[in-house]
Amino acid sequence: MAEAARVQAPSAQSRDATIVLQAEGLERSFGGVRAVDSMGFTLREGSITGLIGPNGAGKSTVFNLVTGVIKPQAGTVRLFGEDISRLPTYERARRGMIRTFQLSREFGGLTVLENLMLSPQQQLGEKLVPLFSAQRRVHEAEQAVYARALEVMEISRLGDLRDEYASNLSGGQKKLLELARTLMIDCSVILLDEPGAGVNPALMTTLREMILELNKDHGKTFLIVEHDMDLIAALCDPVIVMTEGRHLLEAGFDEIRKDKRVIEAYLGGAHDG
Amino acid sequence: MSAYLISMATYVGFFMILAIALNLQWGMTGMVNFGIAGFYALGAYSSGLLTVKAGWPVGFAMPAAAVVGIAAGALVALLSIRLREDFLAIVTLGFGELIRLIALNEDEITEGPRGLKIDARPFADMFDRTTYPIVYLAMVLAVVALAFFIAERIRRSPMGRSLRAIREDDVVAEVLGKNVLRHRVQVFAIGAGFMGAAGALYAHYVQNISPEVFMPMVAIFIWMSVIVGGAGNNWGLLLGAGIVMAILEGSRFMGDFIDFLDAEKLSAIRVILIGVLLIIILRVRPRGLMPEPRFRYGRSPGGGSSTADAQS
Amino acid sequence: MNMQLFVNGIVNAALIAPPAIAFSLLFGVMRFPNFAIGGYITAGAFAAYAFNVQLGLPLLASAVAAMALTGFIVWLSDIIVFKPMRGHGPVTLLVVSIALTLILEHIIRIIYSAEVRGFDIPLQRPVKFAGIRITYEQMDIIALALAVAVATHLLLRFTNIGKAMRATADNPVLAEVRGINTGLVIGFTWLFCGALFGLTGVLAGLDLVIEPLLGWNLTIPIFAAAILGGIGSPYGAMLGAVMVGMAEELTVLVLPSSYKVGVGFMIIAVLLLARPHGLLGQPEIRK
Amino acid sequence: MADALLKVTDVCAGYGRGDIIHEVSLEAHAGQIATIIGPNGAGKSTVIKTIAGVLRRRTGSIIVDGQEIGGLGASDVARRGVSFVPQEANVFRQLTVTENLQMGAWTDRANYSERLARVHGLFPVLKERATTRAGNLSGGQRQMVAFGMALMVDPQVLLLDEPSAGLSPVMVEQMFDTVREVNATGIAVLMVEQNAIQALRISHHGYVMAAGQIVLADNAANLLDNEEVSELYLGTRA
Amino acid sequence: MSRNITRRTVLKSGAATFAAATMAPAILRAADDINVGSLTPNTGGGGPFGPKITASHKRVVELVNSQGGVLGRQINLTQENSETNPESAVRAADKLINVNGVIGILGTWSSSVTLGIMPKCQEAGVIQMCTSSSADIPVRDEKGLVFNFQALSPVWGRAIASLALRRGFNTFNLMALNNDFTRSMMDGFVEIVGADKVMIDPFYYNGNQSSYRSEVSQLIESNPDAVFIPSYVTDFTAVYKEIFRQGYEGQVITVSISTGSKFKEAVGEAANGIIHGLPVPPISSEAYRQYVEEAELEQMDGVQHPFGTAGRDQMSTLLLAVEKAGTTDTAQVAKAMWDVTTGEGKKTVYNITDGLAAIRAGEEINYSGASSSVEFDAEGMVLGRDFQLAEIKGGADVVIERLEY
Repeated sequence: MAEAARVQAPSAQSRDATIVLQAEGLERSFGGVRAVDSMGFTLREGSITGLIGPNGAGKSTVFNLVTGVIKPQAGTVRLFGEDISRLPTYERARRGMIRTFQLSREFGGLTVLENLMLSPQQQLGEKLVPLFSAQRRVHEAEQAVYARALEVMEISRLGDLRDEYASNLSGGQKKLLELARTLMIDCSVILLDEPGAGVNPALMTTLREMILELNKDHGKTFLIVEHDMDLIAALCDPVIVMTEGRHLLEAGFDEIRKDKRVIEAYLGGAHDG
Repeated sequence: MSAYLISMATYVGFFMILAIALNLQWGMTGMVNFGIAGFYALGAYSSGLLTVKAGWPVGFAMPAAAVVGIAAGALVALLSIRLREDFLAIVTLGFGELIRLIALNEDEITEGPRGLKIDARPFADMFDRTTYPIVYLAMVLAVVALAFFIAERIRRSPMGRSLRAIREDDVVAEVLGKNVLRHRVQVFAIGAGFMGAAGALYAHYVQNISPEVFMPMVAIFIWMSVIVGGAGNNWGLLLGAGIVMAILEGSRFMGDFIDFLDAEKLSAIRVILIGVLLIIILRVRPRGLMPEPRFRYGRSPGGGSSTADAQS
Repeated sequence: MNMQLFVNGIVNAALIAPPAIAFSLLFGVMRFPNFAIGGYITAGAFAAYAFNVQLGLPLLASAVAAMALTGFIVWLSDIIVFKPMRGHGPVTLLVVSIALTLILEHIIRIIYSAEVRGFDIPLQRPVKFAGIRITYEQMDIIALALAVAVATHLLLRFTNIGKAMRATADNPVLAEVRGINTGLVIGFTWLFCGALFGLTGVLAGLDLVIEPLLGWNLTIPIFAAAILGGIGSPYGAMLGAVMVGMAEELTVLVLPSSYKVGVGFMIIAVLLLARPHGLLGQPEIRK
Repeated sequence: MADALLKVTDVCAGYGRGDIIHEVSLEAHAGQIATIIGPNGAGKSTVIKTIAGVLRRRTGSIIVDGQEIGGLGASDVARRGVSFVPQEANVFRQLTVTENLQMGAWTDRANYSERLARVHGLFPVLKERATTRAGNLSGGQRQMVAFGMALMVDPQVLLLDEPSAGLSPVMVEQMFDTVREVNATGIAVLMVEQNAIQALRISHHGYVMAAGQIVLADNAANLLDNEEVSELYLGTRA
Repeated sequence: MSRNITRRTVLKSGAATFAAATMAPAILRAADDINVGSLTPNTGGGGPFGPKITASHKRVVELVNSQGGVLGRQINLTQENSETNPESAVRAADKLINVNGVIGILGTWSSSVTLGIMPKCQEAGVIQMCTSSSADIPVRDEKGLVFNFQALSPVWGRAIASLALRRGFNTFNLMALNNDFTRSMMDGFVEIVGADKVMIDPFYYNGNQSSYRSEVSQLIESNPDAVFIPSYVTDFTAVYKEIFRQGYEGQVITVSISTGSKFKEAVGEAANGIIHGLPVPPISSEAYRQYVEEAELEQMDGVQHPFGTAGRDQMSTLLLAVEKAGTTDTAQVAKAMWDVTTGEGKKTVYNITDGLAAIRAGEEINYSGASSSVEFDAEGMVLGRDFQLAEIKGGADVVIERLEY
C-alpha cells in the first residue's frame, strides 16, 4: 500500500518546479532555549513535503514562525518569491498559505456549517460598509459560500453534523473539520501539523485520500508534520528531518529511513528494514 | 405616574443602548469592556461642552458625541487589543476612571465637580412641557432601534460569524486570514460610538452632568443587563436592561411598604437584593434568560435563504 | 522628600502585597479575578474592630481572631456562591464576585452604618533618621508583609499542602487523578487566602479608616499588583505590589495628586502593552 | 484463569444529557495488558476516564480487587490502587520533575525513595532534569514524567490513555517497552491506543469499540489476525 | 423560542414590573395628603450624615401629623437615598416628583446632587432644600425655589481663615478633598490669609484612595505653621492619621464636619490639638436645646449635629410656609418661606408646634432654628450663621472663638 501511494505522489523528479515557499535562517528561542536555530527549507510547487523529527525538534515552532503566529528573531520567509516576513498572519493567509494545528482548534461555539462558511477569505459580508450598502451582493456571496460548504461537507462526510457545535465533535471529526476548512479556502500552500495524531487508521485513509485529491486535482502544495511514518511514506516526497531546531537532511523517504542519524535519533528499530 | 413611567422608560433606553454596545464588544466579539462609564461620560461631556461652550446646535453636537466615542473606542482598541480578557478589563476600567478624573480635574473646561449645566435640548421649542418627555423617549427609542438594527445586521452577517470565531480563538481566525485587528477595532469603535450617543442623550435629558455620574457602577449595571439577558443575544439584553432597571427602581418602592426600616438600612437592603438576584439568575440560567441562539442556515426547503436564521 | 516618598511606597507595597499574593493564589486555583476581595477585607477589618473595641480583646488577639473569622467567611462564600458555579466563564464569575462584594459591604453597613471607626490603640509618632520618617507600626507592617511572603513561599515550596495547591492550580483534573482531594485543597486555599484578606483588613484598618468602603478602595491597587506580577504567580504579586506602591507615591512628583488613581492605571496599561502577560507571567503557546 | 483484577460490568457514562458509552463490560488481569481500539468518537477515552473516576459512571459496576469503585471520585479511585495516565495535560507544567513525581506518590508516601529510584531507573533522563519545570520539557520527556508519576505508587491497575500519541517512532517503541516492563511486575494494564497494531502486539487481550459499545473482545493475537478488524480499525495495511 | 414571543416577553415583563411596582403605593396613598420628599445621602460620601437628616425630617413630620397636620391635611413623607451620587439621585427625584407628587425635595447634601436634580425640580416646580455649599446653587435657581441651609463654602473658608489669623499663624499649606464644596472653601481661605503666606500651591486629593501618604508628605514638606484641610470625615480620618504618623507638629485646621465624635473615637488621643471650624447651630439657642432633646442626643459642648439640625429646620420651615401660604402651590409656598423665617419684629418660634400655633393665631413669626437662626437672603441662601472655631482638647471640642452674626 505504501508503495502504491508513493507512485501516485508527485515524485522527486519535479525538482525544477517553482519554489512556492522558502524559509531561510529562521531563529527563535524561548527563555534561553533555542527552539529553532538557523532553520531553512523550500517547498516546490505541487509537492507534498514531510517534516519529521523527534519531539521537541522545533517542528511546530517552524509552523508558527512561517505563518507569523510567532515572530522569528531572525530569518526570512518568502511566499512565491515575495518576502512575507513582516506581514501579519492574516495577510500571509490571504496570500494563499493556510495551516492546521496539532491539537485541533475548531471554533467550538460555532456549528460545523459555520466553521466551514467562515473559512473563505475576504468575504464581502465581513466588511462593514457593504453590509449596509450592498446587502444584495452580500446575500449572493453568502449563497455561494453556503453552496460550497454543502459540497465540502459532502466530501468530508460531515453532513450529518452540520448544525452541531464543533465543540461536541470527537477528536477525529475535529481533525476532519480542520482539513475541511482548508477546502473552503482558495489557497495554494497548506501546512498540516500532525494531521494523523489521534486519528484512527480507518479515518486516516479518508484523510490521506483528501490530501492526495487536493494535491493532484487542485494542485495544492503541502507541508506535513507527522509522526506516523506510514502516512509520511505514502504521501511525502521529499522529507525534511529536523533535530534540535536545525535542518538535518532532506531526501526521499527511502533514503531517510536508511540514514543512520535518523534511525538513531528518530525512527528507532521498527523501520530499519 | 405616567410621567414617571415615561422617564423610567427613557432611562431603560439609555441602558439598552449601552447594553447593545457591550454585547457587540463582549457578547459577540469577546472584548471585555469595563470602561463603559468612560465612553458614556465622553459622549455626555462632548455633546454638553459643544453646546454650552462652543455654541454648537444640539443637532450637531449629539452626533459629534457619537463620533468622539468612535474615535476613542478605536484608540483604546488599537492600544490594548492584544491583551487577555481580564487584563483588558482593567485597562478599560482605567480608561473609564481616567476620563472621569479629567472631567473632575480640568475644571476650566468641564466645570469640574460642580457639574456642567446644559440648557440645550433637541426639538425642545417645538413641544410643550408635558409632551416633550414623550418626544424625548421616542428619540431615545429611535436610537435604540438604530443601534439594535446595526448590531443585529452585523450579528447575522458573515462579519458576525467572523466576530464569534475571533471570540472563540483569535489565533486560528487570524491563521484563516481574518483581519482580527480590523474586526476588533471596528467593533469596539462602533460599540463606543453607541455609548457616546447614549451619553449625549443622557446629558441633554438630565441637563446637568458631573463626574460623579460616571462611576464604574454604571458599567456594572450594564454588565448585569447583558449577562442576565444572555450574552450574544440582542433581544435578551433588551430584556436584561429592563430587568436591571426594574430591580433598581422597583426596589425603591419597598420603602413605601416597609416602615420599620430606616432609610440607611433600606438602601443597603436594596443593594443586597440586587446582588442576590443577580447571583440567583446566573445560578439558575447561567447563560442568561435568553442564551445566544444556535445559527442554522437555509434549512427551510426551497427557501434557499442563506441568511442566518437565528431561532432556536 | 524623595526618600520619604520611597519609604511611603514601601509601606504601601507592604499593605497590598499580602492580599495581592492571596488574590493571585486564588486566581491560580479558581481561574477568575475575584473582585469580592474588597468585601473580604472590609469584613476582616470590622471583625477585628468587633473583637478589639466591642469585646475589648488586645489588638494582636483580635487580629488573629479576625483572620480566622474572615477565613471562614471567605470559605463560606465559596461554598454558597462560587462552588455551585464552577465551570462558568471567568467574566461571569467576575460579575458574580462584584455582586458578592456589594452584598458583603452592605451587610456591614446594616450592622455598623457608614461611620468611621478605628482600633483601640494610640496613633504613633514616627522615628526619624536620615530625613526619613517611619513609625514602628509601619515597620511592623513591612515586617509582616515580608513574613507573609516568606511563609507563603515556604508553604508552596516545601509543604505537602502547598505543593498540592500548586498542583491543583496547575491541573486540577490531573491532581484529582493522582489522588489529591482537590476539594480539600481548594477549601484550604480559600481559608488561607481568607486569613490573608483578614490580616489585610486589620492592617488597612490601622493604616486608613475602618468603614464599609475600606476594602473596595484597596481592590484596584491589589488587582493591579497581581496583574503586573503576572496573575496567578504569587511571587510576581509581591513584585507587582512594590511597583504599584511606588507608582502611586511617585506620581505626585510629576502630576497633580488628584490624578494619582488614574496614573496608577496608566502605568498598568503601559506595562501591559509592553508585556501583555505581566512582569513574570509566561505567554502560553498552544500547539 | 484467576479472577480479574479490574472488572467492569455494564457501565454507562457520558457528559451532559446523553450517554457516550453504553453497557460496556471488560476485564483486566494481573500481569496482563488489555488494549481498547476503535474508531474516533467510539468512546474509548470515555471508558478509561470513567474507570479512573474522572467521569462518574451512571449505571453498572466497576470492581477493583473485589471492591466496588464505581461512583467514587478520581482521587478516591487513585487511593484504591488505580493509576491513570491521561492523554493530554498529563503533567503539572509549573512543577519541577521531582515535584511531579512527589505528586505521583501523594496517596502512598511509603518507600518513596525506592520508588523514585525505580522510576529514575526506567527513565534516567528524569534524574538529569530533576529540577526542570515539566512545562519546559519536550513532549517525549513529558510523557515519561506522566508515566513515572503513575508508577510512584505501586498501582494494581494502570490505565493509559493513548500513551504513544504525539511521540516519534523511536519514542513509541520505548514507551511500549516500558509498558511491557511495568506489566511484567504483575500490574494489570488497560490502555487505549490509536496505534493499534503495535499496541496489540504487546497486549494479551484486545477490545474493539464502536459507537460507545464493545463490539468485539478477544485475545490480542486473534484480533491482529481478524480480517474484519484489520480492515476496519487497523488500516488496510496488511 | 420564536422572535415574537421574545419581543412580547420583553415588553410584558418590563411594563408589568414597572406598573406593579409603581401603581401600588399610588393607590395606598390618600389623595388629600401633602407629599414631601426627603432625598438624603444614606450611602456614599455623605453616608455618615444622611441618616441624621432623614431622621430629623421624619421626627418633624410625625410630630406634625400627630397634632393634626398642616392645613388640616396629613403630611406624607417619602424618603429616598441619593447615594451621594447624582446619577441615581436624578432617578430618585424623578420618582419623588412623578410618583409621589411631592411639593418639595429636602435634604440633598452634596452639591453635585443638589445641582443634578435641579433641572428636574425646576421644570416640575418643586421646592428644593439643601445643605450644599456650591456657589452655583443660587445662580442656577431660576425660579426662586431653592433654599440652602448651609453657608456657601467661600464664607466658611473666609471665616476659618480670619479666625486662624488671629491665632497668629504665619505660614500655611492647603490640601483639600476634590469637590466643589472644598474647592471654593480653599479660595475663601487664601483670599483672607493672603497668597504670600501659602507656601505651596493648594492642591487636591481624591477620596477613596488606598493611601494618602504622598499627599501628606507633600503637604508638610515645607513645614508650615498650619495646614488647612477642607474634607469629609472619612478621608480626613485617614489623612489625619497619616499627618500624625509623619510627625507633623504644626497646627492642623479643618472643618468640623470631619471631626465628629466618631473621628475622635477612631484616632483617639491623637485628635487633641486639631482646630476646626464651621457654621454652627446657635448652641446656646432654645431650638438647639430642643433638637438635642428630640433626637435623644447627649448635650455636648461642641457642634456635633450640623446636618441633623438642618434637617429639622428644613422640614419645619417648609411646613410653616405651607401653613402660612394656605396652599401647597409651590411658588406661593416658596414666597412664604421668607415670611416665616426672615424679618424683624416678628414673634420668634423655636419649633414647629409653636410656629403653627402662632400662624393659626394670626401672628407673624420668625422661625429660629437649631442649625442657625434661619434668615434667608433674596436668593434663598441662609444668612448669618454663627461661625465657630474649636480645638479638640482632652477628646472634646473646646470653643476657642465664635463669630456671631
